[in-house]
Amino acid sequence: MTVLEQPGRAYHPAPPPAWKPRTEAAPLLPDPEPYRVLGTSAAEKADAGLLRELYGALVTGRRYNEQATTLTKQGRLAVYPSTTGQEACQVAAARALRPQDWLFPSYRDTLAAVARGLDPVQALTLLRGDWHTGYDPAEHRIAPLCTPLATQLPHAVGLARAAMLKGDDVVALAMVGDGGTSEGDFHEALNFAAVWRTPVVFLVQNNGFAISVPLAKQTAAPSLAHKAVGYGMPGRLIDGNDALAAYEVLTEAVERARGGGGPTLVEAVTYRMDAHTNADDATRYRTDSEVEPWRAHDPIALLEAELTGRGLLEEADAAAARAAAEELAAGMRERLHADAELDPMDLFAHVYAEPTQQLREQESMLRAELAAELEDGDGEGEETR
Amino acid sequence: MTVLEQPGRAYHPAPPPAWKPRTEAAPLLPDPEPYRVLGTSAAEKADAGLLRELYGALVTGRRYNEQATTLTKQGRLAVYPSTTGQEACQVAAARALRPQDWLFPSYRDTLAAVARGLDPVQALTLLRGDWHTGYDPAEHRIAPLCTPLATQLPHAVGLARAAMLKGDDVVALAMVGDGGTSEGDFHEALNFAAVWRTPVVFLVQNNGFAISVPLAKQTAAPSLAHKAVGYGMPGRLIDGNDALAAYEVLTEAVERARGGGGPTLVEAVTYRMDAHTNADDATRYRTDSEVEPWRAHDPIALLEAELTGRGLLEEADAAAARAAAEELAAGMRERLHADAELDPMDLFAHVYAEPTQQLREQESMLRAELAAELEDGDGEGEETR
Amino acid sequence: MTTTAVAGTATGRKPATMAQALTRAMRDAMAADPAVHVLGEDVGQLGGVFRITQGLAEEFGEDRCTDTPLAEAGILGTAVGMAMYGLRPVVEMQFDAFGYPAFEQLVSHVSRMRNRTRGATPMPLTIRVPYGGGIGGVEHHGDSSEAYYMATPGLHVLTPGTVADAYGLLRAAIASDDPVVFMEPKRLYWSKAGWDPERPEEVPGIGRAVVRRQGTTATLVTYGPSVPVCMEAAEAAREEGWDLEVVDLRSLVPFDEATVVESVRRTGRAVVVHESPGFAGPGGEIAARIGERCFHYLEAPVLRVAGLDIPYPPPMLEKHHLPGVDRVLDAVSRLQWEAEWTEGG
Amino acid sequence: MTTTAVAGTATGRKPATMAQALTRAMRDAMAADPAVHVLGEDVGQLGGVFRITQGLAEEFGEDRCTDTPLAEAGILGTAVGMAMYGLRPVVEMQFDAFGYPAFEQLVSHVSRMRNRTRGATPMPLTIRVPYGGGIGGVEHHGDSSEAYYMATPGLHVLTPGTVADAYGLLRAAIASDDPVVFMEPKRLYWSKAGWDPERPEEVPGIGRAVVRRQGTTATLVTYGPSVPVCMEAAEAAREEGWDLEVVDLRSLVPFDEATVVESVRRTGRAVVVHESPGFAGPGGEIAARIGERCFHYLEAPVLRVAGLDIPYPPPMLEKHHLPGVDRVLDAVSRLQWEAEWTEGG
Ligand SMILES: Cc1ncc(C[n+]2csc(CCOP(=O)(O)OP(=O)(O)O)c2C)c(N)n1
Ligand SMILES: Cc1ncc(C[n+]2csc(CCOP(=O)(O)OP(=O)(O)O)c2C)c(N)n1
Ligand SMILES: [Mg+2]
Ligand SMILES: [Mg+2]
Repeated sequence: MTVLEQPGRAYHPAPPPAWKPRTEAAPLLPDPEPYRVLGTSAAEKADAGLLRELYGALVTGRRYNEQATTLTKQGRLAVYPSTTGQEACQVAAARALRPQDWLFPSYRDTLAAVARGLDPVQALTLLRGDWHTGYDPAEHRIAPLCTPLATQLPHAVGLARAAMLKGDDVVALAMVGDGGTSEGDFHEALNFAAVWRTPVVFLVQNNGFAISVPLAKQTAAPSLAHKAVGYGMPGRLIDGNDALAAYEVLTEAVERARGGGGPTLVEAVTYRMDAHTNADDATRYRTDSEVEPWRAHDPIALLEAELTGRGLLEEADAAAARAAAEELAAGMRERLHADAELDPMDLFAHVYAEPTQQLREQESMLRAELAAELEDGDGEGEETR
Repeated sequence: MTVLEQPGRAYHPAPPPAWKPRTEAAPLLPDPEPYRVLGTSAAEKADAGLLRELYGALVTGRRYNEQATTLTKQGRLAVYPSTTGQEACQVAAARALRPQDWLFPSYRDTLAAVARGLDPVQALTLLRGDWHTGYDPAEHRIAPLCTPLATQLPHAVGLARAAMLKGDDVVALAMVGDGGTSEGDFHEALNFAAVWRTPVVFLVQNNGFAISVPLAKQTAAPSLAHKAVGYGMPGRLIDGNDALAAYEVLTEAVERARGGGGPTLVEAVTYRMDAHTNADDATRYRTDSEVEPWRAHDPIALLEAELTGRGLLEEADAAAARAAAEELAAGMRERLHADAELDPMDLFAHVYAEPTQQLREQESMLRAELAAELEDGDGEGEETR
Repeated sequence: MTTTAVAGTATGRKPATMAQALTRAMRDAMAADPAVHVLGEDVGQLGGVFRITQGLAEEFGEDRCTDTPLAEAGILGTAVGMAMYGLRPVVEMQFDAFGYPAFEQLVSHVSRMRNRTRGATPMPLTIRVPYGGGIGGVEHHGDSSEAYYMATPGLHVLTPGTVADAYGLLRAAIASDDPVVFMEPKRLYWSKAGWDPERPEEVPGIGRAVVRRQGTTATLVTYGPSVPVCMEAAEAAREEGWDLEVVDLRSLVPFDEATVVESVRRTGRAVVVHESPGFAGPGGEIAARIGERCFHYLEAPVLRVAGLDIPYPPPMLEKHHLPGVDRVLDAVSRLQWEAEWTEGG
Repeated sequence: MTTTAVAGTATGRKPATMAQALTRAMRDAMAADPAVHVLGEDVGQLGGVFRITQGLAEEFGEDRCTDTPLAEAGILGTAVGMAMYGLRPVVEMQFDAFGYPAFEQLVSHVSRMRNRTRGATPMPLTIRVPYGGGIGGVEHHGDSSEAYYMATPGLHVLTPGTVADAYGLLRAAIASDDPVVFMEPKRLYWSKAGWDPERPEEVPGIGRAVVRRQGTTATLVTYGPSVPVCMEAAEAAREEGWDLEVVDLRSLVPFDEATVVESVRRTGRAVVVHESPGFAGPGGEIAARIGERCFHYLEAPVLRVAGLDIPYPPPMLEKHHLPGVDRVLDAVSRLQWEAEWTEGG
């Protein structure tokens, strides 16, 4: 029966019954400009020890990038995606976490893992090519470096939720690139995190490029941080070359997460100074004049200027930082110039807890082949013929 | 060389070189409340003919839903997901489009296809179970009803882009549910559309549920329309039971798209009055008291009140609307009670343009089986034994 | 098929259908181990569209049996993270075809995490996939997707053909430290058979096929929804004088080669039967393996009876797609019982 | 392998490597038909990470060769929409493993759209997938994913083993009104062989295998990256007195059964060789089919030489995974050349 058939029924234009906004949008929106601290009066409140610590980590980080790049040229790494220019993000991500927290790095973020304390040789195992992951994730609370873009983000959400359900005070910080934000997994992860209020921090390093594709071909959003509001979580836009801003905002987001405040999306605006990897030729898609302005906005230079401007960095401190960086680099050289020790039988050992019968047969085959090669005296360095 | 080694170098805290917002966020944000027209003074500007037309379509739409539901109970459809209560969205989506535009319906949106002029029997082919799609999409410019949620959205973007590149004046309107917005394909489609500024309108029918899962478990966003800002497109929040509001906003979005203004995301707040499908038992996850307030906010009642309140609907008009609806229903009954005519050989005919040798062999096998069955005289209605 | 309806009631305590056995398996696993968490679309209050998770949210709370947002990659991806933290997630994919959005997480992470970390990060995940046709479902509701999973090293793939196995295999899957894709033949959900719900603990273990019916003249190798079909075919074949053996694989990965090979060497003939399309389907591996390991015992080529090489058809035509008793018997009749044979083109 | 370096230069006009032949094929297709559009990650200015689309954006504009946002389902999904409007999209998946996010679009739409619409909406789509290992790539850069595509009715699956076929098959793929997954063996990208770039029009057509090398005593059935391996093995086998025939399938779907069956019936022995993991891999279908159709001609079981049943290994260990000449020869030696044989347990 329609209303028309009910003479005299009054017409009350009521609002749709269930409507109310689930949360206020305004507080979720990022600042219109990337947040900066260094060079502003706010920086003066920062602890000098912290600043010096960050500085040391940046100097070491830069040296790490240089050394890894050199090792790659020397054929000691299969490939190296450098974070030169992005050291502030890498270091801040690592430092914002407490020991019990988890880091979920992308394939580019070996430096973040190293800044968290991981042995560079372990961090570089994937890129060296001797195994996929060089460390026990649970021991270091660093998930495996993740190559399929954005796929690590739901892992971070799941782990944080598991910890939350167990009542453990654990925050997961997951890193992804500007390109990675276009993937469906980015969307699904952020949505799950917001709905479940899991203690996760999503850090987008917007370094301007996904290989050759510039940000303008990746998104039309005001900023990547604006995506946050669509999930009902706060978005923060920061200068990713300002180590102090990055450290502050990430620490705050970690705090918020542990306090039950749920996830945060942080976009760090930075720049990939090197090519995508050693295998890439950046001149094919960008000119040096595009890169140039970023040299003046170098994360180390920014922090150094702050420190020296305020008389917080003696030449001795700087020298100590350089020495520590050199020590790390020397260790990398020494250990990565040595050949990796590999056991081909590892190929079968970890596919399942118990190898299948088929795997056992294949294992025997390979064992026999290796034995035969050894007999022929040409075992080492033999290529698949 | 670090800055420290360059004595006298001035410290200029410059903003990150490349930073500028790609677009202003504020104009993209939806209204805080769903947009309504009916019952407000704005409705008075609306064309009476349009209102009567919408009314007729709603009445027919309701009848269509009822008839399809009845036919399902009678075993004439395999399954039917009803849009009772959502007729305003269905009708407005169809009416907002011009003949050359394309509609991309989800599995639930058969009514939108019918409102666009498709024969109900063709629209219901999928749900009847005789074939997957009952019409030629290009002929009607209606994409196949899409079951895997949100996967039709990138199709709409691609089609609209193809048309745009060819210089054709074509807009695609794609429909998706509140649940479907959680899928990665939703995210990827909206992002592609915004980056490419394709002429697409995304219509989210937020009917409160994804099967049994209420919106609160689906998203924590202020509204689903707020997702738009994260892609750099405008978001519109509307009362999906207000046929005029829906028609206006969708028409506007279609206009904007054809004018080169790019995509729009429209969230229509509505309610699924029936169970998810005939196979679902809604009492398992919602009480009648939740449904009740929506009965007063019925799309037909709202429009009818507007029309009668303003003296625009004579009893004769209403009777004509009901008669048209009954005619459609009678046609459905008659034609859907007849058994579908099926050719089992269709199973092989359209897998490829040219069947493979394997398919030809299987075709022969089935042909022989059918011939044998016929010989045995028990061909019809024989179940797989 | 000869089935004995069990004297159980339809309550949780005494399951009688395969659906109920599966529910019971999850319930028992959750009761036994607090690390077991169920998640998926509509698994909570609704109990899943097939009601397999019915009662779990009520009994264990919504944190243990959780309705997720509608996003399969997100579901499986978060389950990966939960497993990294030591939980044992049991994920429900609502239908076979809706597992595809999660394919990347499955192939790139679930199947590789243990290997990637040299054993440090196992993935004790169970992914439940209702599969196959025969229930009148519309497009995307009848796929048999097991070939994809079988071709992915690092996954186990189990599928029950009987009510008892449904319970036992699902318990084994959840107990496994490796990821298991657990394929549930949806048209057997409502089948009842001689399972004693009072003694549900008999778990056959992963990787063991079973001879469902002993026979001497040929072996039918099958699994899941085709098990009842083969049993019925074997009964019918007696009239023709064939004494067929039926091997129910139960576990597609690991593949129990020994049981299959032993049977076929003994009978000398084999037909592989499954519902998934034949071309590049599971039967390819099985037939190839039989061909290799039983070569000198075979009296006839190994034949395959499978779904057609087509996208899953609409409900009104699915009967022509599904391998039924007649097609199985026809294949058996082509196993070159005569001394003279001619080989097709 | 005996290869004749062609007298072509490295310019676009005279391609000499497989990479260049592929570029040329797309270029010629785009020039011939304005409906052909290329899209993918980095395919524009960069020319793709393997430079296969090099020069196309420059020559045809960015609307014809388009850098997409980074989202594979989005890429393939929009390509579906483009095809619905009459275009012929050629999609590049950057690497094999990065095709997985697009799996749902591929299986649920690309492969089914024609069938779904009873032929009204064909999908003239080409999906280029660089696949396989041997180039020292890290995790996720060495997968052989063809088994997934073969098991999906509605898709064609092509893969070239030579430079000439790379050109011809890619032209045929783009010209096809059906979707083609075009698998490019990435370690052959830089291979050069006797292809005359002055006569690039010789297109072998879809669904035709080719006998790459004639022989009499056994047949190697192979494709893609394993073609050169088998050619080399056949040469080496001459020393042992074996005269091996090599069949290059070129087209996995449609499968050219006639050519394979004819060869194996003639030689009486077969080894199937591919790089994808063996279990439930392409070789299962091929060996099963040979077993069925050549049963009475076979002197020995059909053997398979394949990648190990493991996730693709890290670069330093990949040599142990890849089926090389020695493993092929070893399989040939096990083809029961002696009258007496014993069958393994
Ligand atoms: C799912 C997936 N698709 C494609 C690739 C290939 N790929 C590796 S890095 C990269 C660009 C990533 O860009 P961005 O996310 O911005 O991270 P960045 O490299 O700048 O750190 C691409 C396309 C991949 N690794 N994973
Ligand atoms: C990819 C995918 N996952 C799961 C399903 C099963 N399914 C069908 S309808 C539905 C709920 C859809 O909810 P919503 O998007 O809100 O649309 P509505 O049904 O309310 O119209 C689900 C989960 C599906 N069709 N596709
Ligand atoms: Mg980037
Ligand atoms: Mg809904």
